[in-house]
Amino acid sequence: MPIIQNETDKKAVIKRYKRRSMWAEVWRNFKKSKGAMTGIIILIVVLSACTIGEFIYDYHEDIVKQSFDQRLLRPSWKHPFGTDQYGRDIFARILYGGRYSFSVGVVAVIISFSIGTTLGIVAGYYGGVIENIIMRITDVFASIPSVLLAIAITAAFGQSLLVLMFAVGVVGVPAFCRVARASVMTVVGQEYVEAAHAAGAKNWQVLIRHIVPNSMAPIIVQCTLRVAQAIITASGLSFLGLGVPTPSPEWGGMLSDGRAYIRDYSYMTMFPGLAIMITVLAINLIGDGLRDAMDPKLKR
Amino acid sequence: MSKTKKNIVLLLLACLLMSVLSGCAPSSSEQSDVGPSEEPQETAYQKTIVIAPALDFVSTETQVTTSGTSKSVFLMVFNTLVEQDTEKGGLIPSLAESWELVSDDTWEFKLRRGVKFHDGTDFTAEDVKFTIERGKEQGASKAKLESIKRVEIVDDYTVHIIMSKPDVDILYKLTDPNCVILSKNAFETLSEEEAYKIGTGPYTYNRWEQGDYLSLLRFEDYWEGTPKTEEIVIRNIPEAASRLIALQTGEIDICISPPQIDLHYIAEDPNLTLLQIPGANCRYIGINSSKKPFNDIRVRQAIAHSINRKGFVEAVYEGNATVHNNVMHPGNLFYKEIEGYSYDKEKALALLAEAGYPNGFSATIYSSSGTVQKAVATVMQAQMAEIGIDLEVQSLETATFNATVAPGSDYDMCVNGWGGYVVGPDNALRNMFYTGGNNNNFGFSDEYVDKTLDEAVSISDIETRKKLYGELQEYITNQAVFLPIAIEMIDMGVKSDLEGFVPPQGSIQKFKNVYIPIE
Amino acid sequence: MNSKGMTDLVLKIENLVVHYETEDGIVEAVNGIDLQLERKRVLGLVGETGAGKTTTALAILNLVPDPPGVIKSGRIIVNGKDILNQDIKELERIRGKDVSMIFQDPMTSLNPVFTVGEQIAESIMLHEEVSKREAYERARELLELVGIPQDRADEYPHQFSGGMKQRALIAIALACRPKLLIADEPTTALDVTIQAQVLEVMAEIKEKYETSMIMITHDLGIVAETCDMVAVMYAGKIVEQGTLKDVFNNTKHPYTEGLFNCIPKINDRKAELIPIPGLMPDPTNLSRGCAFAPRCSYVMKECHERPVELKRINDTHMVACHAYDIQDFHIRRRVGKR
Amino acid sequence: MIRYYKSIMIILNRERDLMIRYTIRRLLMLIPILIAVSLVVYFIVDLAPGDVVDVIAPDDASPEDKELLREMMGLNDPFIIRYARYMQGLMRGDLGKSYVNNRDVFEVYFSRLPNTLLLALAGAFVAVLIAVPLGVVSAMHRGSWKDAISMIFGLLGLSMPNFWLGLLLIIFFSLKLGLFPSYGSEGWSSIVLPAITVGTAQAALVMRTTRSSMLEVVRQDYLRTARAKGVPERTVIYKHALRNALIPIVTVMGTQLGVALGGAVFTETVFAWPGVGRLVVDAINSRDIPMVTGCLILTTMLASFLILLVDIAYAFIDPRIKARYTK
Repeated sequence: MPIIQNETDKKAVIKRYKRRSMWAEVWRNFKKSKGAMTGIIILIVVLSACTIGEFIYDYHEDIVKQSFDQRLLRPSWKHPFGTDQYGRDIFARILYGGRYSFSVGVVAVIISFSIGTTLGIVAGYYGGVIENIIMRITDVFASIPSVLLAIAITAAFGQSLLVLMFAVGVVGVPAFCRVARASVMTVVGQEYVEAAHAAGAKNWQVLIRHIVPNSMAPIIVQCTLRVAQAIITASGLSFLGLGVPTPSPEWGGMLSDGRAYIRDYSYMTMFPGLAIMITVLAINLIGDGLRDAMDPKLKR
Repeated sequence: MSKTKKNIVLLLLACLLMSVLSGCAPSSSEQSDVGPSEEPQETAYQKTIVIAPALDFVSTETQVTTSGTSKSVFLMVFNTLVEQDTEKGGLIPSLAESWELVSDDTWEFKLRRGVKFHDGTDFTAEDVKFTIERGKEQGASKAKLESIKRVEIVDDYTVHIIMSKPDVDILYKLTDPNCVILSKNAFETLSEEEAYKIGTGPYTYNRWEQGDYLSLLRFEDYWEGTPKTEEIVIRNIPEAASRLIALQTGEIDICISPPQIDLHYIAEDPNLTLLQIPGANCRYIGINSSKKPFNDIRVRQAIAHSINRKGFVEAVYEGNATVHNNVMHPGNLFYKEIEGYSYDKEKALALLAEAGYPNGFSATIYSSSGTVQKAVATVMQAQMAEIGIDLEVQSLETATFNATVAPGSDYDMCVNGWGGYVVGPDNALRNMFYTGGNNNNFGFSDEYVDKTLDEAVSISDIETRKKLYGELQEYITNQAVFLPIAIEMIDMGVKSDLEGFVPPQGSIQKFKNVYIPIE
Repeated sequence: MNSKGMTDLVLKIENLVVHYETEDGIVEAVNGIDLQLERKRVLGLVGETGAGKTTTALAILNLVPDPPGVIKSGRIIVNGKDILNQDIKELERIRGKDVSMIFQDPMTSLNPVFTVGEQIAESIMLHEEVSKREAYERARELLELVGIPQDRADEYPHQFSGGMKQRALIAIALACRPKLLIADEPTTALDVTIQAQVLEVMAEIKEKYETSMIMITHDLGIVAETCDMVAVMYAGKIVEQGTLKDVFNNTKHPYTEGLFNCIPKINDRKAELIPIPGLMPDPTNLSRGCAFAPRCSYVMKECHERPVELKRINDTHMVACHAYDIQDFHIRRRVGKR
Repeated sequence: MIRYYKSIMIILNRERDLMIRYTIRRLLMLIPILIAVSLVVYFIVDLAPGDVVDVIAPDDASPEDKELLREMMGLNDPFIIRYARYMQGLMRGDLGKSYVNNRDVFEVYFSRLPNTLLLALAGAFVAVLIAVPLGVVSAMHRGSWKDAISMIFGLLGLSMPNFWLGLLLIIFFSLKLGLFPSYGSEGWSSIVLPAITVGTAQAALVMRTTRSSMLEVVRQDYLRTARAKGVPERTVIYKHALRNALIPIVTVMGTQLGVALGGAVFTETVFAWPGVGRLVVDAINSRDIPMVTGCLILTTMLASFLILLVDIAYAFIDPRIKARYTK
């Protein structure tokens, strides 16, 4: 082993080392991040609270049933978050409503991920005319203000949980497409991809075996952060009355309902908002942790 | 600021003293204008009055728009031929000084002389002819002017309106802001957009920042005398809570529809007065009787029996609405007090079982995305759950909603409102319940109803008509396609010293005489 | 030597210890080194990557990145000034004026958003009371001096080739005629042909400005060409130190021997290259004994147990190896001409 | 000063033509995008059930009346024909008139735009004033309590739905303390709460970008070079480092401003701010296709101009990018 290694050799050694243990390394870094761990704990608490809510509350009895003698009760032991204008327990509704936020967040991101990433990878890998077409279409969708686009889509396809997921998902496609393309383009230039080509691998083999796995890191980070964003956008649409139909206890919708009562019963707007914020915060913390863990440059 | 205020207060105290001494308050408009020789004791008025309605002013097109706020503004910028006296009832002259039925199908209108348009031209019979003939072609005025065949000019200040069919309600229809008199000259010389801004009313358009505010300036040459208030601003504050805050902080003078839950703030504030006027709008649940299972009258009746109207009034309106049982508005001359459907769960369940749905069924109820509409749907959903009917609520924005529940469409139930009663009994019932009626989205078709409606409209004897309409009301209510919930209240918070306010005409506010004396 | 040395010393390092305190453990980068450099002399600091050469150089400027770097102990006197006990203002005055440094990678060491001229002039304006115009004029002259046409001063680094960038960096470093110049592998990133040019420029200017220099490199050829003195570092310690002649012709330390064995010989191409087996020890976990022991072909039992210290061979030559406790120990390398 | 003067002179003299050509090329590229945007928007809004007649027709209008109205407005023609007609107008620079009140789309848009601009700029002001220094401090003191506080601010700002933040501000500052009005666009005080609402999320984003960009730059060798030649630490950070870290920061601010131009729909809703966002939302709800399409074309155009400006700004920040443009 020569003492004075030339630069490429050194890189090759490092690269091999890194590839083998990349995920282990990411997990190791991730575990060390206090923020990410806080995020995970919050998320677990929120998720399990929502799951428990699923078992202890009955949709008809506890979530939508109105009791007029219980209207507008301030937070107390019996109703930790108070009751709303129909006498429904806000705590129960918030626990139950978590499912909407989570499902919209996750499904929307799956939609934007699968469409956006595929297009981005194809564009970044093949280049040329294909890339041009894909990126110009992306430009068009990216240049329409996303909230307005989402509103137009919900107007076009009617109001339901599915449409909400779709609208929020479509709006996120350009971002994924761009991230994926950029990521693929950096990977395409790497030596090992050239090596694979030189070794006679077919395009799709190179794509699946080398390019996709190696360009995933920024996309995964993007996924996490987009889930947070999607939850906010979705609850915003519900806030505007375009989201999950009543009486489903979607957080944004509850917030919107509380607006009319904001003067004397501000707790009605306080708690749903808090629920959104805490959830999004937890996901953002995890996203940040993942990004730091995956970005070798940020390590000291 | 405070110094000028103090001065004004002093000045006003002096004025008040004077008026007390002279023994008459400056309430009649003729006396409020001061003679030239008088001392500077003239009553001062607040220069600008700011009004915040619930919905924004959207259009200047008088014959096209249906927006309530726009129509309220039209009553300030324009005049109609005849005006409704919303305080005492009946009709009062406006641009027409008098009118009479000169033959079976001809109305003669004597027009007011010396009336000027905002552009300085005189108002004449030409303008009336132009307005009505133009209006027969335009979206919103068309329905009101339908029964008019043509307009004949007798002389500059006399017109004959010739009817194509008998219409007992035509005078009321002419009071609608969609029928305000436009300037023929303006439409011939200006662009349509500009021409729509020329009226004969007490105020002129000044500045419109769409979505923000509309400013109106008083018209010095107004035929009833120069208005007391110099400027009226219609400010757009869509959020009810903010609207009320603006009233409390003094930034606006009239707040329409503050949040019902917060009405106590107005009642508690000595500077503010809460006005609650029974409105024209009847909130109801519409059922599509052409669709299974709603084609079975027992199902509809079961639903009708399971509605707890008191619950609605409390949860949706915070008590600020009146429970309603009839398909006709109580403000209508032909309204009959009927029993309607009682809240009776047992009976409802029995009816359902009889109809073959002992375990209920599921259906969808549509509402627009308005707060009240959504709330009504939500409460309805909860109440129907009691008898095993599983309702899904769909809140749609206006366009989608209107298209979804349009006559002939395939919806189950909807939350709707109907304020068409101000224009007379035939209009009210025919639109809703006549086979193929413009608003008959219940899929409702009943020979008896059609026959009786046709009969009633051609009879001129009031008592006979009353009897027929009374029977109709009872019959239609029984059919349970239109389930009335409540008559909505128009809530308004105003400055306590606001004067010149008259009750609205249906949902259309009449603000042209408002003023605030400064004391 | 001692009496005149006191005044003529440009740099004196005593017992310098620098640690990097990372999450993975404490890296003992520099483990108590002593160094001296006289005026106009050139010291070659030799060793593998990670031996602590650059850290030593940064410590001289008190620029060890903190965190994680901590200068645990030691004294560094540059031009009579105690570097480690200066306030920040004074340090900023010393850097660039008394001592300056040329960094390893010219590609990344120039700020891409300022013109080359600006970057040279900035240094002048910081340390000398000159007008902006004068500073720019001087910058142009300096460029000329390092062999770049004056009018390229208005260009940005990306418009320069690698060799030109390194020259520009030299110009920056020399702008205020420092007493001491530290060159950290100044030619590693350059093509061989350019290397020679750059070295030549450095040599010329050093002569002209009477600057002392520390040449950090792993290339013994460069050392032979440019240096008067040599210090060989291994795992944060100096293992052998002396004049060029001492170290090259009278190599004492097995590690130094290993370094020489890795160089192809121009006049004996068939001679086998003998690599040093193994890798540098984990700097977070150094043994008490000699750090080179695991790789040393002369290793004895006590090498692993007893810490080594520099032992004087003659006036100038020192070596840190237990083997020299034994009489008549010789390393195998045939000393003499390369 | 000299430096900027010089950069400007260089562009003006040597590379002026090339920069102009670049700008023109970019503007030309915008045209097909705008056309595509109009098509997409027109199509989506057209897809929505119901049309403008359902909104504007009076309650008592008969189905025949509505049909007539549709015929008059040309709503019964197939999509292609209507869109072609719209494009015809567009080619002449005519964005058409609102279906709802027959007002000129262009005029209405530009009567609302100042409000949107005001809010966008006020928001950006809040963002820059707080975010950039915070990001720099955070990066320079990585791991310290200052960093922790900045990061918490950044995360909260990013995680807080701004409609909720707006409501919270109203609850505390309007209702409880009575300091600022909760609505409207008159007077400086009415912009405070909306600007904070819009600015917070932006500030969070800009702060995080500044931080990570600075962290990236802080490791660069040229900062060591600068320190080694005796440049004071403040100058190292704010001149040498920040200038290099500026590209992502300017990008984020540019895109944020571009987004804000589209109207801060939620903030506008909460504060009844008469901006472009509400205009478009209302127009979507009333199926006012010319208004929606026109507004979005104009918004896209403005946002694209902004992005172009940002790209040109890059050239001034980083000579390497300028070299790429002028190639």
